[in-house]
Amino acid sequence: MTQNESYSRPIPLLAIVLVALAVHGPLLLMQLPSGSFDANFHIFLASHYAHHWFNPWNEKWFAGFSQTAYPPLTHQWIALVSNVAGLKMAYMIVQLVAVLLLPVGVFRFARIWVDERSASYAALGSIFLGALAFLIYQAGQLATITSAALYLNALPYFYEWSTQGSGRALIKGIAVSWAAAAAHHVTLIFGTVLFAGPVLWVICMDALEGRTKGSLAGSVSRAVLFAVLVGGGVGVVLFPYWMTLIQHPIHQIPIPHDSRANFLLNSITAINYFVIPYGALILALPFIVIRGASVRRLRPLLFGFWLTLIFGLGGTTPLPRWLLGRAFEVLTFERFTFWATLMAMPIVGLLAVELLDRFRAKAAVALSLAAVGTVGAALAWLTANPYRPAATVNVNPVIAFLNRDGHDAYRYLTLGFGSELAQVSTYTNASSVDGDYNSARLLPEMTHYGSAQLTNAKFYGSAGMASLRAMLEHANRYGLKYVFVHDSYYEPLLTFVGWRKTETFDNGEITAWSKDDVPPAHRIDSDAIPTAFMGLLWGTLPIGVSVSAIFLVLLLPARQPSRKAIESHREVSEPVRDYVA
Amino acid sequence: MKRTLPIVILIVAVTVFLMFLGLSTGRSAGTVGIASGVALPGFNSSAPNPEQALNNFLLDVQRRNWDRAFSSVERTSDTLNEQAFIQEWVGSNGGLRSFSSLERFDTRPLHATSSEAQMRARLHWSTPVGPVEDVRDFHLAHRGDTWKVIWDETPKPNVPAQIVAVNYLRWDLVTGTAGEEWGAHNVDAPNVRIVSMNAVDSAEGAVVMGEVVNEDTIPAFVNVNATLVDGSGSAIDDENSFDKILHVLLPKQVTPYRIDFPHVSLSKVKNVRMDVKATLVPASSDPVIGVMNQKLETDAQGHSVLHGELLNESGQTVNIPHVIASFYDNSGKVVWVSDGYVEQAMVPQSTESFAVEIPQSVAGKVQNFHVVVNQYSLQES
Amino acid sequence: MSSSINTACKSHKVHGALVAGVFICLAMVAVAQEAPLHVPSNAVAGQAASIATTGGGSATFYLVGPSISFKQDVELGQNIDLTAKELQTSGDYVAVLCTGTCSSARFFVVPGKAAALTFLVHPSRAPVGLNDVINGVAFPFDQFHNLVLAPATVQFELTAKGSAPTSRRVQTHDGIAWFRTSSGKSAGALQISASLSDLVARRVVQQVASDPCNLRIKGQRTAKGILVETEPVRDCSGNPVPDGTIVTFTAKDGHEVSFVDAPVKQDIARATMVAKGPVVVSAASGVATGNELRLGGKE
Amino acid sequence: MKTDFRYMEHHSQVRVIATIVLVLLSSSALFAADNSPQVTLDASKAGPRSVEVLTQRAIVRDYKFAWTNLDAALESNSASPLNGLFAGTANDWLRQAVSSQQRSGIISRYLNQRHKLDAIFYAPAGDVIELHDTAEYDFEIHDGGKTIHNDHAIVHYVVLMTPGADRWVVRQLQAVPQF
Repeated sequence: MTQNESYSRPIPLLAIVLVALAVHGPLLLMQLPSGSFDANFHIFLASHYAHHWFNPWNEKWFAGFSQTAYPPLTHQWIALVSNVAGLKMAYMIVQLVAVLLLPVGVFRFARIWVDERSASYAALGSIFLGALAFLIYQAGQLATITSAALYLNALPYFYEWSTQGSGRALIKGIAVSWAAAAAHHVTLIFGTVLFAGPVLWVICMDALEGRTKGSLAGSVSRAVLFAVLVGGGVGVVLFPYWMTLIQHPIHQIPIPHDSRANFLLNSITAINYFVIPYGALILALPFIVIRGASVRRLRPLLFGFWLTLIFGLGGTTPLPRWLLGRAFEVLTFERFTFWATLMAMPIVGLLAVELLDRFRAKAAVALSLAAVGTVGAALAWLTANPYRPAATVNVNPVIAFLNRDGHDAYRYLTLGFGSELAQVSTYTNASSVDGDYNSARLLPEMTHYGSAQLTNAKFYGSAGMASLRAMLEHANRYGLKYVFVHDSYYEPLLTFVGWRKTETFDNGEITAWSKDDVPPAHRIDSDAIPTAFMGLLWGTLPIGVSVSAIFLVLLLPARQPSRKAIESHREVSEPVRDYVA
Repeated sequence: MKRTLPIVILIVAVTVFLMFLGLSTGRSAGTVGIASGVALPGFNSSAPNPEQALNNFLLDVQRRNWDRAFSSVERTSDTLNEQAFIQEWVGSNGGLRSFSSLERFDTRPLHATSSEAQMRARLHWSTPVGPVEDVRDFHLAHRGDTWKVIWDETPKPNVPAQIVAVNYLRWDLVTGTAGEEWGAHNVDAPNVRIVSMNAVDSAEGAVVMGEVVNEDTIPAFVNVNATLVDGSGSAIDDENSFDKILHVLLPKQVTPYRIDFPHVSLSKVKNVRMDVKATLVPASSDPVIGVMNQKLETDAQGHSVLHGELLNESGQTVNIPHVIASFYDNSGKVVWVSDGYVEQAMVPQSTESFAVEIPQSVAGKVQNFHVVVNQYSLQES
Repeated sequence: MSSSINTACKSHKVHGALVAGVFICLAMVAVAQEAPLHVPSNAVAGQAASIATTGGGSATFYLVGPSISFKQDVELGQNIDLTAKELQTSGDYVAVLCTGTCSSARFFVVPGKAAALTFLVHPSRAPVGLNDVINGVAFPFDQFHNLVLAPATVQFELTAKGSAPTSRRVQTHDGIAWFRTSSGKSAGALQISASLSDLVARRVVQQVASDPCNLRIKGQRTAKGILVETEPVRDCSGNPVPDGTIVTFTAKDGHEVSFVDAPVKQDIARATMVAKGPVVVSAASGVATGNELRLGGKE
Repeated sequence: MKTDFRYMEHHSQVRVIATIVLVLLSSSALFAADNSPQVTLDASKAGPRSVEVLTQRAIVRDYKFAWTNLDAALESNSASPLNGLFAGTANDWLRQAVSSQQRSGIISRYLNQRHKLDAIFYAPAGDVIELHDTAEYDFEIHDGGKTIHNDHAIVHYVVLMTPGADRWVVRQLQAVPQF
């Protein structure tokens, strides 16, 4: 096969998956994400399922909280795999599966808009997205990545069922959508507008152009049926989640997050939440807008991309605050940038094809450098970024202290531990009054103040320190006897309010403080404790739809694609061969 | 193709317009204390008037962009270098200021002419021991098309090297090795006693205050708890002295305590159950901090204030002094306890002034007062 | 011991058991008459014992005690041997023998000979010259931590430097012997011992100076201000107060007041006061207040 | 109307069934309420120190809680109900009792408990109190679901209690033939 032929043929999907494995496999086996913001949080929730599969009430945080406040699928998979590989490696394995699913999803999603060759380049490019590296290795947002990968794989079934009335596509589409929701709720809620909206728009366009089975009304009614079935299913699969949300709506006072800042007024925020996630895509923005505007079929995708991009800019424009209202102060916006880059890939695929057709090897080299440069910059930013998680601290002495001499009869608090709090909580039986998931907090000493974890109190200014003071002041109520400090900033407060330094670990890295007159911790009554029936639902439905989705996709292979995708703008002399994923 | 250009123009125009709107609407709060970047080129505002000049200066201080902040001031003497300038803002010797972050600020003009202006800034600091407010006046001068902050702070005199004899007492606690054997190591807890208790209603809720004395011959670490009980004998609320007490008491030392019960009125309270917990602790009799030249005054805003000076009579640096003052009526009953933190550290033999406020409702009854000084020293902790 | 089973049946009637229940009870009572197991009547903790059984065939034997429970297959008609280790804990044991139906009996294991003395003495630090301030409580235990309840005589001895030792003999009641006494006149260590035959337990009580008495201060102006110090601070019995005792110096200079909480070091407390004009200096420690000192203004 | 009647008939049946269920539930709840230990304390003969009212209330509360959890521990063959309620010798003995029951598969129950406490000795420093407990309960022993022993017993205990972090804990629980 000559050099010209190799550029003009679509890349096999299997090859793309292997490239993803080659790029991210080693980084995950090195457990690079274990230092990320949220990895320990996910491992902590998974460790609870590993020991109490059908009881989502977890006493280790906030003096007791219900894990039904967070969709469980990824954590349940980690819990299952941990029996073989241990919790941390299980996290890496589940993350790797999501990373391998993503290019498949991008390829199949891109096939709705562009030809197979462009779609394959889109899928290959998605492996090197800066936003993906940012979410995996810095943010540790396993659930967002998994849900996006599943959702991208569900939308082509939605398209195929709406346009061709394929029963197989309906069944598989519903199962995969339910699994996506069971992985992450925010992705599904916003995905319905930002992703499914453009697909529905293109379904109507195809129906008007007679490229669908039956009339426009038929296609729209099939689409509505799909939406109803997915919506109803999500209501059942995550029924305990919705009940928790209804019973305990989030009364938390707004907690500042830098993704809501104005990127124009803060250079580091702009780099962290725009330049790094987009990387070389910034150069492709003009092409995306112009080509998206010039090709009628791509306009819905362009509009979806633009709206998601604007949301990803957080507080740079007032549009998100207008549209979301109070939710603007609860959500974080780095995930919108990730979704925007995924939506741009089909058009970027077209760009790659045209560059390769025109400049051959030079284009291949340039595109490769751009891709590697983007993911390389995101990995390099891990060390340069002032927002990066502080250097990981050795928390084993703290875990050992809590697990001996009956210290776990009391509650504890960590200060200056950052995301290591979740690691301490995972490996000790003791309960803490703090926690790393703001939406599950019910203690008034936290919800009445605009600050996140107590362990990071100082980064939330007076509100953070006021929340910490309120908790220390009520230490006796919660049996809060031990405070572990990894930042001397907090020592003056502890000294003045009645704690005493009693032990030093790791030659001063961590100090243990205790208060003498604290009674043993007792269970804090809460009306948020889920019933046994809810626990049963939570332990069966999410993992059930995930397993059934896998079987359905394997057992019901897709028929030959009959639709005529858009050809790249320039005629190609070589005939287009279809490779079925 | 006909619609491409209009769509492209529409998208670009809407995006730019939204970004322009974003610049004019309020900024959402970000995290505090992390060295964050500056506005992108072309988006940092110039200083056409004194208010804007002072805001830009204080924004750089808030973001700890010291080079930009120092380069934007006009110094009155060359003796003031950037290191001294930074030290003025971040404090020295591990004082409270060195732990603090400027969270936000409000500025207002006092008086201005076309060439110079006097501005007053209320600085809101986030500190480990709670929010602290600082009022500071700035003098600005019109230089060409911009305004400059005049920096005329005289740097602190360098304390001459000195040898200070340090022979303080120290108690160390040796825990026995008899393990769990009952009665083997029954070293009793220190013998402390609540010598006075008074409960009053205040604007924020009920307050229980009084004094505790260490009647033993060894140091005691104390915490006072109080439980408000209603007519039916059930507990309404329980709180403790928290940071309104001197925790480590040497023999015969007396400390005031204050326990706040937010949103509780004494009208519902039948009795108060008090409980003082004392523990054996290692302790040191240093630093000895004298409280000099105290007097009751009324400050510029009309508040009653106890003003005085702390004198560090010992050989060790006191990083964060914490003043706790108890006020008595003519019958010797404690009518109020207030406290305050001193922002500057105290090197040996140095003085630092302090002021604590007395609520208006109580100021009239105050006949006498007593002050104790709690402290945090990096050396000890 | 078999009586306890009859009571059990009677109580069932009291609770209105069905007629069928009555028949079962009568059957059990009939079986009990034969009394297949004979429990020991005076088992001692840590000593082996045996239970005699009558009849023939195999059966299952259960023993449930305060800190033990086990079952084993036995042959009726043979003795069931209980080892010393199985009967270490003093208290109430239930032996059960089952051959289809079960019969049971209770027996007690009493504590052995006293082997240890737990001795609680309070307070650790007693001010001198106070009545009934020192007290002690002694508990005799056998080697297996059973409380020895049989009456015994405990001798308490108190020895302080510079005074003759005193002792008293106290009979234990319900396993407890206690005493109470006053503190001496001079500060120092008071050795207290409790002995029961060859067992001895020793404790120490520190007799410490009580509140400072007739505080005297003197002072003069220096370059730094006013240096004021106390004369050696003693209690009313002449004992020097412990180092670290706080003396609060107060200086009134017109409308301004200065305080210093100064610790006593080697019997003397000293402090530096700042005052420009004529000043009145006083001192206080605990409940004692000292003389007042008037010093003229700064030249 | 006929359908209405059938509807009415069906509706009343449902109401009857619901009432019966409620009665059963409430009676079982009542019955359950009986099972927690009844404890009375007479501190009039205590010495040399008299027992303050608050201390008497705390001792009754904590002794009742101790026996409730003692029964729970020996019924579930798990030592965790004992946490924080027993100390010293009593704690060791009960943990040995639970572990030996686990090995032998035996379960013992103390039901319908009534405890009549007499305070005998209260130390001058208030750090130990000796009580005589005349305990009356239905004592059952089960092996593999079969009740091998069930008697209504009256047992005398000598009890030592000492003040813990936030409650009085049982340090010695020793049965004696008589006081």
